Amino acid sequence: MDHISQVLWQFLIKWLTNFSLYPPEASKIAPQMDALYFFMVLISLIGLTIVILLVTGFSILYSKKRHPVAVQIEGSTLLEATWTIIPLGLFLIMFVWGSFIYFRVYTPPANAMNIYVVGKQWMWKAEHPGGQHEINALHIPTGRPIQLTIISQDVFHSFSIPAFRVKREAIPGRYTSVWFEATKTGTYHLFCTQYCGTNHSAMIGDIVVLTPDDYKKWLDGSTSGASLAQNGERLFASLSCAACHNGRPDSRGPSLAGVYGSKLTLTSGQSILADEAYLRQAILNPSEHVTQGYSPIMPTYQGQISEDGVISLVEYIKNLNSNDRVEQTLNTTTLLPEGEGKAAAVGTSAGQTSPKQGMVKQ
Amino acid sequence: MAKDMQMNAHQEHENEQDDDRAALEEHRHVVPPRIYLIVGTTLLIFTALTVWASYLELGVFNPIIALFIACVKATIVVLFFMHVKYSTKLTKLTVGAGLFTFLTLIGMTLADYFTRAWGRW
Amino acid sequence: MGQQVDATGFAMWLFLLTEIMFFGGLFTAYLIYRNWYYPAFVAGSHQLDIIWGTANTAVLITSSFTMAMGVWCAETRRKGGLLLCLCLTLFLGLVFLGIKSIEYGEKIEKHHVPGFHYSLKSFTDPESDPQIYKMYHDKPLPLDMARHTEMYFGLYFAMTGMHALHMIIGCAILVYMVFRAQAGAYTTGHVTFVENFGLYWHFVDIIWIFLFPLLYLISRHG
Amino acid sequence: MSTTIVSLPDQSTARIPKVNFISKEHGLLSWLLTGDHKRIAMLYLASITVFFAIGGALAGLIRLELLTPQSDLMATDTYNKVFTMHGVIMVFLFLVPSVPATLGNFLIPLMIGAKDLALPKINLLSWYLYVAGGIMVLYTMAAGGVDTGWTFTTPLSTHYLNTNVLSTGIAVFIAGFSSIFTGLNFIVTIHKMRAPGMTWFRLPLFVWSHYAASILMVLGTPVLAIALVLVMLERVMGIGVFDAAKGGDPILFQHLFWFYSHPAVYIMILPGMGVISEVISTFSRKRVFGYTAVAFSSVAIAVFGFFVWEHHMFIMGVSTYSTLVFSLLTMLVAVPSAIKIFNWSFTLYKGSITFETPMLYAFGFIGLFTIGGLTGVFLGTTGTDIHLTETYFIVAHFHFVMVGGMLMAFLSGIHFWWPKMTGRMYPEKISQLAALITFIGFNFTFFPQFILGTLGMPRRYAAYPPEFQVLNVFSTAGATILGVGYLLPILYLTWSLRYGEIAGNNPWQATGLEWQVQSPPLTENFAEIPIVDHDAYDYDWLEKKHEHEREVTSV
Repeated sequence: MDHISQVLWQFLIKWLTNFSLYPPEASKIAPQMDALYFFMVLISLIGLTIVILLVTGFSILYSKKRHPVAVQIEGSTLLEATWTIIPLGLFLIMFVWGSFIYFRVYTPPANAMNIYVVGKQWMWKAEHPGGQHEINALHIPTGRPIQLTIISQDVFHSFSIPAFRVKREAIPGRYTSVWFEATKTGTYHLFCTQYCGTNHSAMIGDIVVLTPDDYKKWLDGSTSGASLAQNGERLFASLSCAACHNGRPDSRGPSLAGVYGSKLTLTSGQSILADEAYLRQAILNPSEHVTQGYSPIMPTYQGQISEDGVISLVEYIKNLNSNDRVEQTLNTTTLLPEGEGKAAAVGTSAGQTSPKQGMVKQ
Repeated sequence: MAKDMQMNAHQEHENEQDDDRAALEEHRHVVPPRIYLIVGTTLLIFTALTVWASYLELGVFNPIIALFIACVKATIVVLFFMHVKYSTKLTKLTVGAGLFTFLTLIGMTLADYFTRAWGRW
Repeated sequence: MGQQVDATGFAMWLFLLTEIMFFGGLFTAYLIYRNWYYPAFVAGSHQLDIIWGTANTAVLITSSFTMAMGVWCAETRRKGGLLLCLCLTLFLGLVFLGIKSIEYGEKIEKHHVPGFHYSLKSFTDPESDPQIYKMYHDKPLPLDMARHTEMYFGLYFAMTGMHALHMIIGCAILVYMVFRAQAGAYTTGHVTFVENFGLYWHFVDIIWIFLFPLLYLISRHG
Repeated sequence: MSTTIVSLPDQSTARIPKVNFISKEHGLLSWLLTGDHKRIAMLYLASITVFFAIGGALAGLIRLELLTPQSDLMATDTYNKVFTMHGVIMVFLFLVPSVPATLGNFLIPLMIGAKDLALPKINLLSWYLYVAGGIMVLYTMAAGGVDTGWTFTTPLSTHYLNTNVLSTGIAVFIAGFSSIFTGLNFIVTIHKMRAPGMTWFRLPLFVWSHYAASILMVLGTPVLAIALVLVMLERVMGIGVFDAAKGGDPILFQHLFWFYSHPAVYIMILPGMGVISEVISTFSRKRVFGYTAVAFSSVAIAVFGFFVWEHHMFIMGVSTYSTLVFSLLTMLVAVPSAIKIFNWSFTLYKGSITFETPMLYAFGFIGLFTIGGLTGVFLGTTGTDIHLTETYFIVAHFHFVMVGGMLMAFLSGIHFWWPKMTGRMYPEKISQLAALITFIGFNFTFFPQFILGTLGMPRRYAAYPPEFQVLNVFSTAGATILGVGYLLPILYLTWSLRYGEIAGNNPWQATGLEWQVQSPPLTENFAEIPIVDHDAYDYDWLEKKHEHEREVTSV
């Protein structure tokens, strides 16, 4: 008896100290989403109360004891129209309100800081533009929109931060993105919410929200040398990309300076925005993404660059504003002995190791 | 509707007597072989036509023509070989429902694929 | 109303609806990937033999015709005619399957079966395949696009394989029907079974009517 | 005035009719080769009870594991297998066939005045297919299980697992065809076999809702079949359709899978709604309020049900613009359910209500389904879906609809038609207690999960952060109560087979044609095909019929 009561006591303490109805609101979007959420809870409660009142009320008023003979009623068009139109109206309000929030969550602002996230069985790897890498953790500053560009190396995962009310699936072979602006410092849960195999429930981590100053300190403290763009530059050179993409008038490939964010016309006549997803596709499946005026001669790098390598290249191309340094690397690679630059581009085995070496060096 | 009911009642009795049932089946519309022959020949001609059309350089119209001819052929088969032209409204409705759901599956799935790039140019 | 469609006929139509939806999934996949990887689909399609394909279409349409005639024979109680029609239908069905297996054999020889030592040679280097090069003068596909021909053949085998499976089931039922018809089962006024089988057979024909242009006739002009 | 409408024959003289569908033939073979829809329904009832017990036991294991934050009762991969098998068994072997294959099979011919379903052999075939599918599932379990989740998400299921995905796929494929044949049979029967005078708008609403569900079975299930075939081909050959590495799109699988699996939830719930319509009308002695609206809302759910599947994929990287369309359509499909709820509530208005067990379950259904339905709107709204999807919120939502809704309806129906099926009454008091226990246990189990989900606890987690433990303990405690609630009916219903009171033809004084024949019915249902001259739920007609019978006997 004594034992049981102790257990119960602990249980109660736990209950009282930990109880909450919703997670902390730590991002700009969270209060907006909660507003909609509580609006819907309110409507649901009203609806539920009406149904319960109707059912219990009628049950009491018209129980057989009180009301021995039923009165047959066919129905009432007016009443039925009421409970068709009112719910429909409310649902439509929720639809419009919800769609606004949905579009906001999945449309990152232009000035957002981009962090790359790679999901794989069973860990999250975050890559900051400065080259800082984190496993199962993400450090971010408050007061600044942050865009996550997410991809999976194997199966579907889902990057979920309940405290920010955001979530996005990590899809194999494609970038997806989500953005948020943290408002409160602290450590929050990071979950993988899409079932991804044996250790799905271990694919969790911490979102650490720091003040901008602390964030800067953290960045400095965990820098590992080369930034993503620098890494990308190295990869760009070792894969001999500059042999064609050098901005010279006679070059075989289009100049990549300033290409990010511009609108391209492809040979198929389709016009497309050169965003991260496009750049990734153009590296891995170049023949489907040939800019008008060029011929489909670029080899595919599928299976030769790791996702991290692609991310570095994308980040490099994003930040490429002029071709001056490309020219430089071009000159240096031509100075290099023949084999080294090519090796990465041709043989699969050689190609797979080379970008990784590039990563290790940083 | 009432007629339908009577028929059903009628049919129940049929179960008991085989010959009656056979007699009932006699009432069905028998499509004369002449029509089958015309339909079969038309289908073969259309096959030749679609092969010939595929060798022409028509750009975007190549698949459109190929699919159009296929639809015409399929419609002919459904109407005549499968007797839908001579069938009840119920059968026609069934065919229509199948087609509708089929198009829903394809159309609404493709709606996702074709609008993925929207808002990104 | 005029006609009385009996319960089994209606049931057969409902079953055909499920078949439409079954193939619907495959058609959806086909349309998406054809749209994405058009050059690969063109190159893959050029690998199919149009003579065999056209011949098979003709064979299947003729078998549909003989089947329709079979239904007519049953309706008009012509036992000999019914037997002849069923045997012809069965024969044409087997011819179709025979031709299909020849085509499959070619694909196996050329290593165009996805997942089993799939070879890209015909697409990255079309001149290595002189027979087909002669006809279409295909430009070599870049490696990344050439890889997607595997998707084309994946769909080719899934779609024609499902269709062939339906043909095999149909042929098996035809064999059964030939024996029953010989015993005079369908020519005493009980034509429902023949009619319903006819519906099935024509449906399989319709599927092929769509598969043929979708798989064989993508941009045949050189 | 009494508080019950139960009218049983004098127990000292009453006998179960000597000739009925159970006593007609004896021996196992007479059951295994039967074409009688009622016997097939009984076969189905026995087999789905077995699978429900297995699925329930697995659910118990899941709740036990989640009692503590660590994965201590079982390893994570075992846990994954357990919840996968729970899902596969409960969805494909219990929920989909539950009401249609047992009650629907038993009652549709009786309700429309037919001697059997249109295609009795196909009906038997569909039971054998069900059993074959079930055996494949059991084989899968014996061979070591499968851990894809019941959703078979690619590329996890195609490339990253080496458990028994193939045998599970085949099992679901086969069980799917069982469901197709059941649906097909119902549609043909309802169109072709109605008794003279039984027009569409005289059909009981139970028949309408089964008709709507059957349309979904026939048109939706084959798409699941082809999706599974492609998964199997992907595993065996690597055709690349769902493989991103080969240029395929894994989201395409989601499209094909949910094209079936969303309508599938309507396949599960619509027949349950049919049961509720019958029960509420009978125990309030009133015609269902707005018969046409309820009938058409079933059809509307079936039709709209095909246009909303993408709401399972809002965060999966589908086009933001298509989510708008699918979210809007989801709002539209919520309306017919709301109509039904209000129509049922108003059926009580000015009725003469009694509270037998089926009615208690029906009240439970209305309350829980309302919660389940309203929380569905949270998930159909794109904005809130981002936060709530893939968490315990969604688990709670579909258990409210499937267990709180469907299982309540199933139990309500089983109790309601038990006297008709077996000729004997179930014990009333203990069954009322069981209904109460089930309702309380259910809320204890699943309501905390809404809060867990809002807090962000992801679904399918073997281990979870410790702050979620309290609510999980509540949930597990509730599951224990729920388990008792489900065990009781199995026990007392079995008991009543032998010791229950003789029910007579029409213990509830209900109006359906099935209640006008003996219990258990004859093999051919009706000695003589009835000619229907009244609407469904016409209690005046029943009153007059009784008066007429009294006059005849007194003369």
